[in-house]
Parts: sequence; C-alpha cells; structure tokens
Amino acid sequence: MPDTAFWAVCLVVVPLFFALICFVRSDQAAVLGLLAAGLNALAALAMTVFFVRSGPLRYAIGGWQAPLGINFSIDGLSVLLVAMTAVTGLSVSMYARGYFSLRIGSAGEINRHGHQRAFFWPVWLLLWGALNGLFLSADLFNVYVTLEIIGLSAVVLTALSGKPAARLAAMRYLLVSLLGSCSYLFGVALLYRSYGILDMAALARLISPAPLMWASLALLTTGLLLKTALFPLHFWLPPAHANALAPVSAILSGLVVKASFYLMLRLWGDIFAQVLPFAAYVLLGVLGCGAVLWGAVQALLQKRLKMLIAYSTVAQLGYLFIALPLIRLDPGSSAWEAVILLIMSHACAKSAMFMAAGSIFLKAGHDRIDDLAGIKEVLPISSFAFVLAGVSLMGFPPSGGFVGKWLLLGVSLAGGEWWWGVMLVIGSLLAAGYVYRVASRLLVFKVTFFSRRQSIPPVMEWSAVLLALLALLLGLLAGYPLGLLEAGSPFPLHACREVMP
Amino acid sequence: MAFLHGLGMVCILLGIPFFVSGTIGLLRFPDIYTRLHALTKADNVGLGFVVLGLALQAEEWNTVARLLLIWLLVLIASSASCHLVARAALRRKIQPWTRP
Amino acid sequence: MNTLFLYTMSGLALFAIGLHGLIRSSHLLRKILAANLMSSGVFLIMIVGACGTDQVMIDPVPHAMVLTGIVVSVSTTAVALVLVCLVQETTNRALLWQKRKRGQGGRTDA
Amino acid sequence: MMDVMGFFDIVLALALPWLGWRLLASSDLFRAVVLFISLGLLMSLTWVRLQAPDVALAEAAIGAGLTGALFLSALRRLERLSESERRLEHAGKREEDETIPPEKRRRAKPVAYVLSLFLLVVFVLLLGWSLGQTPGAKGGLGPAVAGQMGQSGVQSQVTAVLLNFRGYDTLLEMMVLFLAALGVWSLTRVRQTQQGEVPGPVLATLVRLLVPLMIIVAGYLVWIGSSRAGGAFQGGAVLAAAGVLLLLANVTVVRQVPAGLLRWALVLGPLLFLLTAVACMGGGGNLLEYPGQSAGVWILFIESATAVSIGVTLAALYAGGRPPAPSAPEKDNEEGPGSGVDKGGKA
Repeated sequence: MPDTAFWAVCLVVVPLFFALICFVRSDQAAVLGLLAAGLNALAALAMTVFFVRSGPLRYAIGGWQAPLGINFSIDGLSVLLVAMTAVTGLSVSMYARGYFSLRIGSAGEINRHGHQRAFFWPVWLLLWGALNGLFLSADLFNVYVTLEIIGLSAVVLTALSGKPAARLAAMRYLLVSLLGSCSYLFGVALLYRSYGILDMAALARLISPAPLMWASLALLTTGLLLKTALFPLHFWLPPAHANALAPVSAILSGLVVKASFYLMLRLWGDIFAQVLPFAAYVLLGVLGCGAVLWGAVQALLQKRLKMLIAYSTVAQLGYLFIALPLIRLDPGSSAWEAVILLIMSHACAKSAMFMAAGSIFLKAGHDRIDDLAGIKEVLPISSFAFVLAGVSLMGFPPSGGFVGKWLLLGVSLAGGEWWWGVMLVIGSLLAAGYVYRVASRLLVFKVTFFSRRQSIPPVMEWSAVLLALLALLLGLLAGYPLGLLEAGSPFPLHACREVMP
Repeated sequence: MAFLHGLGMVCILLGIPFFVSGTIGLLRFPDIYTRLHALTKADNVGLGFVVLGLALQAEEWNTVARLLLIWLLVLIASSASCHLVARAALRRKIQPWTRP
Repeated sequence: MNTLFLYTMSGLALFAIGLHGLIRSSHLLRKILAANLMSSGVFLIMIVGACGTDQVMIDPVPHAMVLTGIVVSVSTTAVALVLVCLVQETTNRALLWQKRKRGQGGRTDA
Repeated sequence: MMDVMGFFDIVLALALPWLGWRLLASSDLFRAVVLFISLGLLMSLTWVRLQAPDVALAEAAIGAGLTGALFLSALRRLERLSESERRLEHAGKREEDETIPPEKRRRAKPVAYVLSLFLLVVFVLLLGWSLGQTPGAKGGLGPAVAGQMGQSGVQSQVTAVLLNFRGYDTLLEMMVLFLAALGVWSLTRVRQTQQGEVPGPVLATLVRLLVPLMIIVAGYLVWIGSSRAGGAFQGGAVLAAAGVLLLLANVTVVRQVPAGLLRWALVLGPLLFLLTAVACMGGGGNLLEYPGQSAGVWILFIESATAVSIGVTLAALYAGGRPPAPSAPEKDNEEGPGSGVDKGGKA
C-alpha cells in the first residue's frame, strides 16, 4: 500500500534510476528525461496528498532507526521544498526539451547541441534526485553526500555550455563548492566527535554550548554560506549562472542555491536555535542587507540581461538571510511562513525569468539590454513572462514575494526592529528599478525588431509564463502551502521528535 | 622458536640500512639514472632482507607464502618501473651525468 | 592519548595548510592539490575521533564516512582536473583570476 | 617496543603537515604532485597506525595511487598544451602570474601573506584548543553498530556500516562516482595522440603478467570484505589499477571496447544497487532493508557489481574523457580541442 514514505522513496529513486538509463540510452535521453520529470511531479503530488492526510513521518532506510541508520524526516518544510522542486523542475524540463530540440534543429551547430542534450538529462536528473534526497534526509552526513552530488552536477551543467567563460566560471564554482563541502564535512566531523550522533532531530536535543560546538557550527555555516553565495562570498555566482545554458541557469538560480539555504534554515532555525545568541542572527541579517543592496546595485549596472538576472539572485538571497533574525524574533510562525513563501516564489519567478531570457536570447541572438527594444513585437509571450516574473521579484501585491515581505514587515514592526522592514522596502524599490529598466526596453511600442529567423517553440514560452504566473498567484494561494506547514508544525523538526521512537 | 625470531630480527635490522642508503641515494644523487640505480638496487636488497626476516618470524606457512608473493610482486614492479622511467628519460634525451 | 592529540593537530595543520594553499596559490592544479590536502586533514581528524580514548573500541562509522569521503574527493578531483585542462586550453593558462577585460560576463550564452 | 612506535607516531604526525607544506610551497608542479603521492602513502601508513585498515587500503589505492595518476596525466596534458613548464630534472620557472609586475608582487606579498598566515595560526590554535577542551563522545555509534552486528549479515563492522546500516550513503556515493564519469565524459573526449605509441616488451609482459593477477586480487578483496579489511571500493580500485595499466600499455583491446558496453559497465553497479534497494521494498520492508537472513548474500551481490563499476569508472576517469569517435562521425559529436573558442562566440 503506497503511503507518504513510499512516495518519498520514489522521489529519490526515480530520478536516479532514470539518470542511469538516460546515460545508457542517450539517444532517448529527452523522452526518458521528460518521463522522469512527469513521474517525479506525480510522486511529489502524491506525497503531498498523503502528507496532508497522515501528517509528518520518519522513515528508517534499511529498517535501521535513527541513531544507527539514516532516516528520512518528512515534515512540512521538506514537503514544501520537494513540491517546489517538482513544479520548477517539471517546467524547466519541458523548457529544456524545447530548447535543445530548437538548438539541434537550427542548422550548423547540430553536433555540439546534440552532445549537450545527451549529457544534460542524466546530470539534471541526478541533481534532481539529490535535491529531493537533501530535503528529505535527516542525517547530517547523508546531507553531505547529497550536497556533493548537487555541487558537482551543478558544475558539470555549468561547464556544459562549452564556452571559455562558462568553463572558467565552472572551475571557480567547483573550487568554491569543494571548499564549502570540505568545511561542512569538517563541521559534521566535529559534531560527531562531540555528540556521537548524526541524526538532526537527535542532535537538536543534545546540543549544548561548548567550544567544539561553536567551532563546528562556524564551519558548517561557512560551508553553507559559500554554497548559498551570501554577500561577501557571492563572487562565483553571477558568472556561473549567467554563462550557463538557459535551462541550466534556471535550475541553478531557482533550485540549487536553495538547497544549502534549506540546510541553513534547519541549522539556524531549529537545531542550534536554542544555543545561538541573537547577535549571530543579526550578523547574518546584516550580511543579507549587504547582499540586497550590492546585488541590486550591481544588477542595475549590468549591460547583459543574464548577468542582471544573476545579480538579482544575489539580492534575492539576501532577503532570505534578513528573514533569519526575524524568525528568531517571531513568537508565532509567520516569519517561517514568510521565508518559505519567499523561497518558493523566488524559485518560480527566477526560473521563469531565466527561461524567458533564454528565449529572448535565442530569438535576438544576443542579450544586450539596450538593444532589446521592441522584442515584444516578435516574442510577446516571453516578454510577458519576464515582466510577470519581475513583478513577483519586486514584491507587488498578488505575488508570493509580496505576501512574504508583508509578513516579514509585520514581524519586524511587531518585534520593534523596524530597520529590517526598511531594508525590505529599499530592496523592493531597487528590484523595481532593475526590473523596470529591462521592462521599459522590452515593452517599447512600434519599434521594428530584427530577429533571427528561428521561431521559439511554444513550449518554451508557455512553460516560462506558467511558472511566472504561479509565482504571481502564490500570494493568493498562500493559504494552501502555509496550511501544509501548519500540518507539519511551524518548527519543522519539533514535530518529528514526537514521532521519534 | 626464539632463535628463529632473533634471526628474523637480525635480518630485518640488516635490511634497514639498505633502505636508508637507497633513500639517501634517491635524494642526493645527481641525475635520474643514478637515482634509479640507488633506489631499485639498494631497496631490493633491503626488501629481500626484511621479507626474509618477517618470514622467519611468521607463525604459519600461509603468511610465508604471502610474503614471498609480495616480494616477487615488488621485484617485478620495481624493475619494470625502473626500466620504464629510464626509457622515458632516454627518450627525452636526458644525458647521463658525468663527473665534471 | 597524547599521540592521538598529536594526530589531531596534524590533521588540523593539514586542513589549514590546504586552506591557505587553496586561497593563495595561483595555479589551478595547486589549488586542487590544496583542496585534497584539506579533505585529508578532515579525514585524519575523523579517524582519530574514531579511536576513542581506550583504544579498544573502534567506532566503524567514521571509517565508513572517510571511505565515502575518499571516493567523493577522487570524483571531484577528476572533474576538476579535466576542467583545468580545458581552462588552460581555452585561455592558455591555468589561472583562475587573470587580467581580463572588465565585465567578464561579457559573453553570455542563451 | 611501545616507545619505538610512539616515536614513529610523532615522526609521522609531524611529517604529514610538513609534506603538505612542502608540496604547496614547491615551485615545480611535478615535484608537488610527487610529494602529494608520497603524502598519500604516509596517510595510508597513518591509517594503519590508527587501526583503520579499510581506509588504509582505500587511501593507498585511490587516495594516493589513482588520484596521483590523475594528477600526473593532467600535468602531462597541461604541459603538452603550454610547452613551457618544467622539465624532468630542472626546476621549471615559476608559473606565478606574470601579469603582476614583480616589484608590485613583492610589495603586496608580505602584508597579505603575514595576515593570512596569522589568521590561519589563530584558526588552528582555536580549533585545537576547542578540540582539547571538549571530551569526545564515548565510542560514538560504535556500541550501536556492535550491538546490531548479528543482523548485518557480515563480520566486518565497516562493511556492515557501508552496505547495511548506512547503505543509502553508499548508494549515493556510487552516484557521485557515476556523476564524475558523466562530468568527465561531458567535458571532453580522449585524445587520440597516443595511438601511435608502442608499449615496448617490458610493459607488455608486465601487463600480461599483472592484469590477471590484479583481477584475482580484486575478487579476493571483495570476497574478504565481508569479514576483514577490503570490500567493493578497495577491490574496485585494484581493478581500476589494472585498467590504468592497460591504458598505459595502450593495449588495443581497451580501445576496441564498444562504447555501449562501456556505458553499461559504468552504470551496472549503481543500477543494480538501486534496483536491489527497491527490490527490498517488495517484501513489505523499507528501502534497502534486506529481507530475512539473506543480508550477506545481497551485500556480496551488490559489492561484486559495484566493484566492477568502480573499477571501470575510475579507469574511465583516468582516461580523462569519453571514448574517441569511431572513424565515421557519430551523432554524439565533439568540438575538437580549442574549437570551443570560436563556437562559443556565436550563441
């Protein structure tokens, strides 16, 4: 009888299985990949449904309970993130199918793109499986292995474009990723040394202030911040995200950076929450403010569309870190809800934006913002998707971004720390600035635009629009996901402790 | 038994200087060919002594056989790799060192 | 006990040297070597931790973790080395930060 | 005798960071790589001293041997590309960036150098202090593992952890290895330049002698893994060494392996592991929960399959790219060396 756990296992096993098969049958890669994406989305949906029915759950892999074996912990937070991955992943997969068939179809460059397609699918599916594994896992070392898969496959995907800039960016990404995961592993080693345990929930009960604990927390946090690209450590992100292929950029910006942030949430929001002083959260929040300002200013200065979007990711990640002190400040759970809404709406909006930008790039043959005037005449749907996603990033009313920021604003005012709220507003204004800068070019009337002859497949345009629309509607539908979070308790791991044997 | 044990110890102690001199040769000799010479020749003698010593100390025939196998494999590997390195050096036209 | 602590410090030193090398050395190959040193240091600390104080009970879990770690590090090293070769191939030098025109995102791909 | 070992420990513990320092400080990349390999061998000695024979075997085979081989072949490729670096005997010229004029470099160096060194020393001291301060957890999960050994199906604790208690980690680890092969294959193709080289009689004989022996040893290591040090990774690494030897000797058989077969060999281990894990759910168990008393059999099965794949994968990593195209241009194509540059321009 399939239940929540069955579908959770499917979420990890199916993509991995299809990744292996895709590699062997590389001529069928796209079909197999789409099939895997569909199955994955189905499994995510089924798991959500069962989760709503039966609540949080722990699943012992191999039948070995927590301290000895590795457990899945399925709670509100992980279900939401898995669902987010499924939705974004499905539309990116559809987009990628159109993208590669278009590029293979266009004359002259057949070989290179056939090669890219043959390797994109298995690596992307591995990445997807590892993301699901990361969100579901309750074991710190297991998380390290999934982080390695995520990092390595992100690097491989970045380098797939084959250009010198992309290779250099991938190299830098790989080194940062190595440093980050080494630091994380060191932290895990020290934690294991002092507590003799790797399970997150069990660890949360044991944590007590000690020099070694601080050292391991510092190492874990440094590693994760490197991988999440928080402000002073963000240097590797824009070139990597901007130089990759369009579907890869969407995956990297929408999903990959969320994986390490999710772990930050687990560590800072739950496991270490009891012992950490508020000042530490403030430090992260300040860095987040720096990210918001720096990323937005850099985005405003960029001349290329994809670089602008990549810097916007740096800025948007800043919001998530601003939310950390507010989570600590908040007696209720609205800061938790806000940060999850922000994560989800950013995943949808940013992926949609990169997808739309990819279509625009293909149609126009370049992505110089200043020369894109009038592209709406030839590519109305993608331009629309871009603007729609931009509205979500700015945080305009119906969007998920708006509700998230609104909740955070409420928490900051209620907690008497209004300056966080001010930062949120400034960030939104800056975001409006750079989105407007692009939109004003894209939506110019009556300019004849000389484009390449190739026509963008509808699936590429519509997948972007749908995703952008979802980001926009997330605000209206916010009740559903947040209700899911309630079902799993606002403080994700606490619920599991009761289920723990 | 104690006699065999002692004899083994003596053999091992005899082997060590060969290893040491081989290593010193590797570090101090002037060119690649002399270094190879030091490494393979001296080390192989040292290895022979050490293996002999350990075999004398061994409790079972099983272990002796395994030690012999190890000895044989190391001999093969070191002579073959010595040959390969020297060949590569010759191909790169590296002149043997002569006393200046 | 003292020996174990010595090994721990040795692992720490390896980690620190690797970190230093990863950040400061310019050649990419050396950076990758340094990253390998770092992970070796971490492995050393993990294994020393497995020894326990009485040296009788050996905890096998860190051993398994280190085995995993070794395989992971050879995997990343292999990819990194191929990338280094490609970077050298296209830019003629295996350095990460080189003097280049402003805005290296100058050419982006769709 | 104890004192001798204690002295040995001290020398070893000091030699490790010293070697690390030397290898990063050496201006010659080749020397750095050689020092790295010797560091790996010393690490492996250290594992023996710390009673971790499994790790020692893996370190010697993978950490020192294979990683070293990877570095050496990468170095060779880099040299062939740049033609400038070192020669076998002479310390080559430094490859520090020449873009910065030397006087500027010298000026910039001391401050930054001392600062970073200072920070590192502080970091080490702080961590060392905190490590000394906090007593370790007693035995960690050791007692738990020991308590459940009866149900694990094997005698070796490490193998039990790797393939039973935490088998999921190992499954994902196989995926990392697979991903590495995938990444290397996606990046580049094996160069065909060595095609002309003839191996020479010594190497050919060595290969004929050693390869069968290595396959036997690999099988032995996998078999013995259930009760003592050894297992899929160690066995796979020996297989990989055989593969590397074959590649070095440029045996034609290796070049003629059909690409499809190679792909299946790469996938075999992870795929069977995954399918076994799922098959365990058939009987109502959890993922990877071996049914009944059959754990030992399943573990041996998985280990044999993964050992083959590990061997093939590591050898493929050494080969450093996907197999060269057969004479006719296949559809899964290639950009030749350097042609990525001109193609990159037109997106």
